[in-house]
Amino acid sequence: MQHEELKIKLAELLTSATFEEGGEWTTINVEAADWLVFAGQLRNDDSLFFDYLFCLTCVDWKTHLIMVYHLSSTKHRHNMVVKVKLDRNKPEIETVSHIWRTAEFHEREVYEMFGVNFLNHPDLRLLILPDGWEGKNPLRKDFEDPVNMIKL
Amino acid sequence: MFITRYIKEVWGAVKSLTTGMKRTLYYFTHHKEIITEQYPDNRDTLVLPDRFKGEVVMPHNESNEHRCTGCTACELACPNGTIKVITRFDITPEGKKKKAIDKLVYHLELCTMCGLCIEACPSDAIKMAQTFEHSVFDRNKLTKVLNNPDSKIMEGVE
Amino acid sequence: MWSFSYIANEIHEWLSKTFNPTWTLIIEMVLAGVAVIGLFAVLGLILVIMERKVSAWIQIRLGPNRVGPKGMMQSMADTVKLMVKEGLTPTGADKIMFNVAPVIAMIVAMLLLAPIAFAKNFQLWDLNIGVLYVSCVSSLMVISILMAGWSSNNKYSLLGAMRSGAQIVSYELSAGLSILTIIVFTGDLQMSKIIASQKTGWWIFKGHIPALIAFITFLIAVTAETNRAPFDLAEAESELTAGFHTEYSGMKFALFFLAEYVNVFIVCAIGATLFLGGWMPFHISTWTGFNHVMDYIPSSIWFFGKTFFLIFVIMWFRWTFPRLRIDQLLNLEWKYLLPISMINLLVATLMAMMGWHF
Amino acid sequence: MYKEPEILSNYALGSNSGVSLGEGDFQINFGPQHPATHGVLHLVITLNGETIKKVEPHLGYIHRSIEKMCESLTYRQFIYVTSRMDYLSAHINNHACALAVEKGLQVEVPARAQVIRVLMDELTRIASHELWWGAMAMDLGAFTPFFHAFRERESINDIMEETCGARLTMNYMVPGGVMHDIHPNFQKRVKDFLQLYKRKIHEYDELVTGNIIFQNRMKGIGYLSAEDAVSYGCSGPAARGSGVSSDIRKIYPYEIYDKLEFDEVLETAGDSFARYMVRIKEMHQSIRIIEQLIDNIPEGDFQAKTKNVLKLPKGDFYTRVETARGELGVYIVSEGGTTPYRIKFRSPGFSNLSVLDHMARGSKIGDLVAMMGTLDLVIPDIDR
Repeated sequence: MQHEELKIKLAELLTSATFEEGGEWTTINVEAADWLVFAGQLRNDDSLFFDYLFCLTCVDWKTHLIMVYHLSSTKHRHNMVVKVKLDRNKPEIETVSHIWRTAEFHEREVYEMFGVNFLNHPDLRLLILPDGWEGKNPLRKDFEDPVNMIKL
Repeated sequence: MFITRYIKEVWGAVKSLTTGMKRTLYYFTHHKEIITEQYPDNRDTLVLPDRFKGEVVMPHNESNEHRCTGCTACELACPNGTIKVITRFDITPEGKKKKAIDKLVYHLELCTMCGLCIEACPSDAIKMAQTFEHSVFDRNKLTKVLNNPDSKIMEGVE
Repeated sequence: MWSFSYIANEIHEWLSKTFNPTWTLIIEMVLAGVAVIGLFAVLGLILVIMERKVSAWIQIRLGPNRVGPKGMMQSMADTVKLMVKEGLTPTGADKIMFNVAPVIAMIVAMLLLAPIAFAKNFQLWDLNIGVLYVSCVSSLMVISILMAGWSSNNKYSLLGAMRSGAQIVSYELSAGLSILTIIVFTGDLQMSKIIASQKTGWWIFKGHIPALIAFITFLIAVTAETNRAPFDLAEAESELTAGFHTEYSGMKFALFFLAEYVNVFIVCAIGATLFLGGWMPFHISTWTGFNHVMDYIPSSIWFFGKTFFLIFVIMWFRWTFPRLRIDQLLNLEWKYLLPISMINLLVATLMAMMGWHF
Repeated sequence: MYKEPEILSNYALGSNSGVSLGEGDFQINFGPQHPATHGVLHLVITLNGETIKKVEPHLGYIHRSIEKMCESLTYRQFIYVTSRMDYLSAHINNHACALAVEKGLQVEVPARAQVIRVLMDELTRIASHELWWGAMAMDLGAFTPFFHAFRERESINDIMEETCGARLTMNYMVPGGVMHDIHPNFQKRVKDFLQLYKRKIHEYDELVTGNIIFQNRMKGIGYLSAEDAVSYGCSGPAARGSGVSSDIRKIYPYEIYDKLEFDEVLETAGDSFARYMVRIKEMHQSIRIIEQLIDNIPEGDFQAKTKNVLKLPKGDFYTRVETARGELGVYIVSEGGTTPYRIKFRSPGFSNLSVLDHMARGSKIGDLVAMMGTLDLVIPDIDR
């Protein structure tokens, strides 16, 4: 499906969503509350069929966090980006690991690196950081590590 | 039939195993296929390609002159903070102040041999040397000063 | 003149003249013990360097080439290294069993040397059930591996030991059956008589196809019994780090290492005795001149030559094949080797009854 | 910051992990130092006898936080760090980053540079597959193929050393092209390599592929269905072994891949042997690409003119390339400055590792090693 077509279809599915222009792929902003239902529709709708979540990450914008989901369809070969804005002090979002199994690992990574709490995640534990890690989440902008200098 | 299939299976297995054994026997008997390089015995004949990135050096000519103007382009280009340019101001015969390097400090222990400093240098003052035996007993020896003592900038390099 | 049997007889005569019979026997036993231990050490050194060179050439490498002439002293250096290493015993281990296991491995290997004929008339003990003795004692090897694996208090070791238990017990069967094929032909269990029966030709030639099949089965089975690749599941480096000897270090590890190589030597020696005529030279029936030349080569060289050829074949296996999985290993034994060797034994018995072999 | 955990054995299965320790079950730590993990991967395996009940990866032993490091490096500098992620396909990682920066700057890369880049990518892919082939055979207990694979790989490394100046972490790609022109000997040496490769390639089949033990160890092991492969985000040979068409070079062509003749290798069996065959055949396809290009390197610049200080416009830039292990995504969020605001590397190994638990359940411990071999896990790529 082409960009314009996809936009119309997506706007039908979720009326509250806004689109972001300028990117390479169709980019849609979704509220955190709508995300779980919307994700299921993206995966299961035959004309959309976004079955391949190829990138899941988070960006810390100092005032808020933004979850970024890159989706692709192996059937229709179209791509889209979903952005979900989260509260920085209490970031919570529903997990999508039962829709795209790959999200399980990626969400665990985001959980420890950004402190985003994924609700109903089957196994939300530290994956990369050592057991017993306390304190801030390393990829947030205000993280400073006095032992291992990262900035030069 | 079961028996023929069984025999075929065994026969195929034996055949595939002997193919592999033939190959290894070939290498066992053909010693000229050996590819081992006996470093450090072959040190004299070992030639490294001229582009090999081993270490940053600053070439000097016979009258102890280099081409570095002290512009700090290499220092800015380096991703690891490997290079530190310490500049001083020389008084030229005309009485003007001119920037020149006092020391160009190079931390070999931090260097990843990416070659970005060489690319960045506008006056071709530094280049990569083809050395690779960098081990020393003291870490301090890895911090090097690239310009020779009392060296001067070459005429005509701006 | 300078054959092994000559030297042995000289020593025996001198001892008989000097001491009374009891002392003679005791001194002879001590001498034999020293000789066996010496043989172990020498075998260990030679086989390790041989393995390393064979693997190197197969893998287009040079192999050890620094210590001594052409690297031949490399295994000496390794021995020194292993001897000066600290032999750790893990805290949670069963100390007695842990330390006894490698010794048992060595004792089993030593016992196995008794009935082997190294040269003409040169044998420690020519007992009348030689072959039976060998197949009985060799199955004791599994005890040391099980002890080592269980007492280490390490899950990898335990897994390795359990694998090894299943493996050795099942492969004993087809090794035994293939030995039985030759016994059916000879009609005797005594080593010297088995060798004597091959005076006119080795069993691998005389016994037609059944002997050949038995020989191949024997090779596969003993490779498995000595835990060598492709059947090295007890060690399985890439799966169980080092299997049953994961926790061993220093001299205790060296004993296991040595026992493995001595076991390889012994099974190859038995294979050479049963199928390739032991110390018997290679004869072609009517070529008298050729047979004469062959007779001129000392019997010990014939024996060691054949044995080392078989050892090379087993090493060749090791450096060519990938490892089997545990269920495939047992499949191979119970579904392929065992039925084949049983049918083979049946055919061999028929042949022996009808006198169809040469 | 880091506190020693109070309970040392908190690797015990969590209540929500789906499997509980039954009678006769036990757990072993597979790694971080283990001969088969080829690095510092730590798997906690729950076993019942020899049968695997659960595989649980614990990562982070070689985590260097490359994503955070890149936030303080300029667009020219950050490329070199990515060589250290998947060190076996360093060129392709650098290529992905260079492409992402070029996408932001909207620089046209000269034709010569494009061809050189593709040539280097394919050589890297062959070198990476060679190492995988040897290492995987070694995992299965055959030691000889490892050395035979290194013979061919070594000649690729020599080519790299001559042209790029380094053997493993070349840092040859720069935004706008490549750092230097190719070495005058390059074409001749590549042709020599092709000859050597063609002379030796049949030995791979003799030693490993055709071997009955190897086939039995591989066939039917580690089955992965096409739906699972997509759902778990598998890419590269791991997905193509299950029949999922996922070659980025074909689907979303970059550089000159759309003008080249090569096939996307697809196997439908979905087992370890299928993944093995995909990689073996992929080497042939790479050879095909190199043969098409080696005599047709166009004349011209090897680098586009770019500004001294690169500044990406505000926005998101995402590039996908096909590395030897699968799809590598580089996601740059720019605020308009000289350094990226946030970088995310979507590494193929991370997603491919997540499928291991699903694949391995119910199989033997020896199979796990074979599966890990065919997934071709490179640990720095997983940890980043």
